[in-house]
Amino acid sequence: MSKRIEINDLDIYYGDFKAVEGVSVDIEPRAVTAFIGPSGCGKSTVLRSLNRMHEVISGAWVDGEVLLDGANLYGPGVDPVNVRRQIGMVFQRPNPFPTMTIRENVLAGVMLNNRRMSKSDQDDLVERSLRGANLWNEVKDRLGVPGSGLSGGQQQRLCIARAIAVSPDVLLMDEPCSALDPISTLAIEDLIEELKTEYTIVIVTHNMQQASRVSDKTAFFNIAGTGKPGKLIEFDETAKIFSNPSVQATEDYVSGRFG
Amino acid sequence: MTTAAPAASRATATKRPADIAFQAVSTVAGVLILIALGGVAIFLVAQAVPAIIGPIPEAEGASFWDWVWPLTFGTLWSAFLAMIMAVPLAVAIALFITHFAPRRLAQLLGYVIDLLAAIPSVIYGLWGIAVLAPFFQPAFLWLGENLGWLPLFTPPASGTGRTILTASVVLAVMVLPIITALCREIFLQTPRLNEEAALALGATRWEMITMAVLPHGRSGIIASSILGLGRALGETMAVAMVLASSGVVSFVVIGSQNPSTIAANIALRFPEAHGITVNMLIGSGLVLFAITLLVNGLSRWIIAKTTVDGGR
Amino acid sequence: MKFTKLGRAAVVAAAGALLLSSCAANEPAATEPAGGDSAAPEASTLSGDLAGAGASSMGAAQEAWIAGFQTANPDVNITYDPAGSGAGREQFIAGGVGFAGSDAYLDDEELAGEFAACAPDSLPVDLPIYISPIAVIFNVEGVDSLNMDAATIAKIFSGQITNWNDPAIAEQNPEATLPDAAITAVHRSDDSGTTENFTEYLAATAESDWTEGVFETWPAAYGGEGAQGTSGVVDAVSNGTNTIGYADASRAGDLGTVALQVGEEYVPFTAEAAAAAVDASPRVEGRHEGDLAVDLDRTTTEAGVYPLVLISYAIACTDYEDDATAELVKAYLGYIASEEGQQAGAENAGNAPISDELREEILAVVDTIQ
Amino acid sequence: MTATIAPTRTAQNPLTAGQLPRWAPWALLGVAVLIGAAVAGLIAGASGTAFSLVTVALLGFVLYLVAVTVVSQLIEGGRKATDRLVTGLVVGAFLLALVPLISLVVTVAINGAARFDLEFFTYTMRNVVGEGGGVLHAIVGTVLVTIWAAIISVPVGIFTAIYLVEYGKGSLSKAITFFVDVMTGIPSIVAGLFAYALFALFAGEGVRSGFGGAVALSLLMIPTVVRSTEEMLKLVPNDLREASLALGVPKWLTIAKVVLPTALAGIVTGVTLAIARVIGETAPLLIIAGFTTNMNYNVFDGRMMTLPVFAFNQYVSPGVQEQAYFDRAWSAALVLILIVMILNIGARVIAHFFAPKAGR
Repeated sequence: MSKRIEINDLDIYYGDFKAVEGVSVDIEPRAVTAFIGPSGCGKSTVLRSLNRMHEVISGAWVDGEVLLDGANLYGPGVDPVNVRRQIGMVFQRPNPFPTMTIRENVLAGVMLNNRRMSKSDQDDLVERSLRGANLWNEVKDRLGVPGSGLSGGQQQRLCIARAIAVSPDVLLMDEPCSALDPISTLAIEDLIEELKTEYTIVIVTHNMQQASRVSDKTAFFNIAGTGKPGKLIEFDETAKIFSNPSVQATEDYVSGRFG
Repeated sequence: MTTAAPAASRATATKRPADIAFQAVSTVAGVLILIALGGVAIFLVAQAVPAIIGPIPEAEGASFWDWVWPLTFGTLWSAFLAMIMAVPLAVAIALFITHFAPRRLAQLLGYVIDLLAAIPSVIYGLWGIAVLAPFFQPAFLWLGENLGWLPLFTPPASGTGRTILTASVVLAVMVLPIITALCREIFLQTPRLNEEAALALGATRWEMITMAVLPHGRSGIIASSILGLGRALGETMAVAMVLASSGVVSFVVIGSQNPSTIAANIALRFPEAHGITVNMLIGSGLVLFAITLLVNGLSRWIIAKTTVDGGR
Repeated sequence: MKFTKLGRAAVVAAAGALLLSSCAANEPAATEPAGGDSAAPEASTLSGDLAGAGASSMGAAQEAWIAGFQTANPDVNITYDPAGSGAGREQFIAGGVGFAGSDAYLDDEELAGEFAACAPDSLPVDLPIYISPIAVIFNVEGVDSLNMDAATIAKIFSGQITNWNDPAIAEQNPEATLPDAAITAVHRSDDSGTTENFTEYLAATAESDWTEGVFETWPAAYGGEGAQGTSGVVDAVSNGTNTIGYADASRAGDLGTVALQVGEEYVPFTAEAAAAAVDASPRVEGRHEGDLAVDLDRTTTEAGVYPLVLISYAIACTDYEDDATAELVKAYLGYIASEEGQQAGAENAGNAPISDELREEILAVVDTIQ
Repeated sequence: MTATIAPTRTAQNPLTAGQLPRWAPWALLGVAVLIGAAVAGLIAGASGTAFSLVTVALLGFVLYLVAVTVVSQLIEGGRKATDRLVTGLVVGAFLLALVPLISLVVTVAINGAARFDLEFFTYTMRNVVGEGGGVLHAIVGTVLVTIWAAIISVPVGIFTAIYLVEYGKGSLSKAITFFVDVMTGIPSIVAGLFAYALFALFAGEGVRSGFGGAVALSLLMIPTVVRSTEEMLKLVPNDLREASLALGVPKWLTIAKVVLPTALAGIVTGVTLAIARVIGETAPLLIIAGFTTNMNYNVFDGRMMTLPVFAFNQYVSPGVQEQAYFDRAWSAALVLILIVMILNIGARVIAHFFAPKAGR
């Protein structure tokens, strides 16, 4: 179910502005890879380019390749819609569809694509996904209520359930805990720990403790100054990045001497 | 430059047929509006040209512009009078609803104001004739007798009360709900923090309003007033029914002889018009169209210019 | 949930619309097969739609005529659009309507052109079917009627006489107590046949005092207070004080009216006096056969004639392209000109029924319509 | 009595010192109105005219403003006095504005009640002379014309808004935005002229049809629909679009199944208000939909009566029995107002009950 991502010499632009330059990373399957770095360094941009979500912003484009088990996401004739079905995403702020119930939210990826599915298959999928997101026990009695009625942490887990319901190979998480309280954050971190047995997970976080807790590998991004492109500074085992980084800038950042 | 590279990369985003179809439908809808408007413009211009360049009947005036000027004057003058009455009232009412009235009442009042904005103009016209004109007539007589030295109130006063002042009051009543509704929205958007900061400094309610609410809403007040002005300029039936018009250019607001407005003049004369008169009327419609266009453009410009510092 | 709720609302709305569209109580059943209404005595064989348009002056009379004709012929639908004489003539010329009502007869230029509804080489005719006296109405407390000559009226409406106690008025009305008050002269602000006839009368009978000529639209320079439509004038005169205006006599109601000086007498308006004015006037010269256009003699001095009248014509083809239309027009105009029709019109619109002689002439022309 | 209590109370609490008691403005108002009434009575007595409530209200209001400002100036100081003056002015402005609005509604209700009977809603004007008759044909006409106007303008308006919000960029989008604004400025009579000219091209002079009226009305309705829909679509958080796209949902399905349903309540409200706006239009219908006394269910053929035109026409060209015509005009106006109000309230209800439930 999980696949390897290879980023080769990726440049990302917004119009004429080069936002990220020369990123090359190998993301392992069945592992958690964390992107850390100061604000504006392009870590979210890189993450969004992994399922071609950055194109939603008009004028954005990339140069370079991103290989999903060897297949280039940016190859000619590739449909971004198909890419996104294989690479799911969880956003910074929980964003369940307000017009849909909890159940409909989980099924959204299936139903919105007009795919037919029998009632019992739907029930199975809802239960499986919600269990996978550690939310089943909390909401199983009220699947018919609007998803926006849940607490922030529950909403975020609902969004994760929604993302895994379409059975992606990779899960991208863009600061998934930044809008949550510590208890909810802990619940999500536990969930990430469980999910990595099945999925390739890439997580952007500005919380270094979180990166060190949940990730197996960490990539540190930095920016030389405003108007300059962000760059990948260092990519290594998480333990190494946090204990003995090979670049001075990384050490400054992880030890809190930075910015 | 990087012109070649992006073209190549962007091309890889292939589109699905359904996506293309949906976008095409949306675009066509938008283009349809342009076509419709183009149609209106072409029609107006084509119909107006014979009157604008050609001679018009002698009884109507020396030239099209001679003929259309009193109407234009009447349109602007009546709208101006209406705005003088409506804008301060509307701002005050909006303030009352947002900052003076109890919350429950305020919400109810908001609904009522919206309701009033939708009352058809024919009904305002009926009301203007049946209620307002007879009500004002004695006041006009009094003004003519006692304030006749003012150019605005030169006697003789109208015997029927159907003067441009009455028409302007009807217009003011009609645009009042519109301006009020817009101002209310704007005042409600005043950042709560600014208001509280002012109150925390010991300001009275009025001082808080002058410090926080009005500066924030200034551009909005202007813009909504201009939208109201647009409505007042184009209003047809109410003016046509209420105003006793005779096509003069006069600032007297209580007399028997009042300038007509373009829209009312079209409504009154189009049914019986034929030949070049039709072209003249449509030409005047074009003039009205140009005026409203100018006014709307002005409002857009003001909004665009001031939203930067107006903030949210 | 949401959608079904909305859907239910839509169903309710649709049901309401259906309910609304159920047959009106006074309309013939629309879905019945043709001739289904045979219960009516002397079942009429006429059916079909006929549209007319034109002068608003005869709008109320047309209402009565349509009602009377449709009652007798339940399968016929006639509409009359009181859009104005000019619009009526234009639509008739373009073939938009089967007949037109017009305060003015077709002029030579119009006659030289094509008429879309008429058979080629046939000319339409003007039939004077609506005669209405125009009353000079006023609202002065304590005064019910006044005598005036045309010159006085001309001076009032041109702003040369501005006060009710002006000697020119007082001389002709020794019994009336006239106030020392300004005159508000009310005129039509829209294009109107009433204005045209009124000014034509003044221009013909008071040449030296009414120099403005004849016009349909009151020009800005001549002063006075404008009002929209006949009702506007009547409203303005009756709601105002010390006002004077001119309007269809049918709408004079309780207002004071002016008796016009004709010869040596003062003639108040009456239906008979108005009809007499038409009979006393010559036909327009040089018209084609069947056309009954009247050249009103405003300066007549004949006794008992009220020359301030408005004539409105029905304009119809003598030979229609479409036979069904011809049949309907023939029957309808025949009804209008009949005694019964004129009486119905007089009751609802207050016009003056045409004289028997004129009726004979009109019916003779109507008979030739094919 | 109370006047002696107030100073003792202010002495008790330093925080209320130098402040007018709550009842003071009301008392001043009462006194001012009484004086106003007395003066008005004197004037009425002296000049022999009727006792004028207008004079009472005006005098009372001015006197109150002066009194409350002076008293407040003396006791509370200048800043507070200004505040009280402005409060008085604002409330006064509000009450002043209520007068014409209430007068209008009451006038229409009273005059309209005369013919607000069963016959009015079950009869047309066919074969009716003088009294009697009804507006069924006008109601049906208004409903049909408005439905057709909505059928034309709602899809065009909504899709244009979708284009502007979801796809539009560059000069075309700017042009459309600009011209939609221009369109809001089209005087309604001009829309009628245009529709007439358009239909005259195909059907010849003198063409009249309900559908022509619908076209004219949709010209007036489209900009309102575009504007309100645009606002509503802009309010849909981008998060939702991204969430849907990230699930691998194509853009058009995202718009159709996520964005539109989320904005649906707002859009329906906007459309309803737009309908309420155009349903009372008179001028364009006068020109293109025409005028008939008969029922006409076919919008594509023949003249069609509508309520505003009916009211206008009955008022402007009555027959000899004027009162019957005026009564019908007022009753039609009343029906029109009721329809507009029901639509408005309906829009509120939709906005209230069908809006997506906000979470926290």
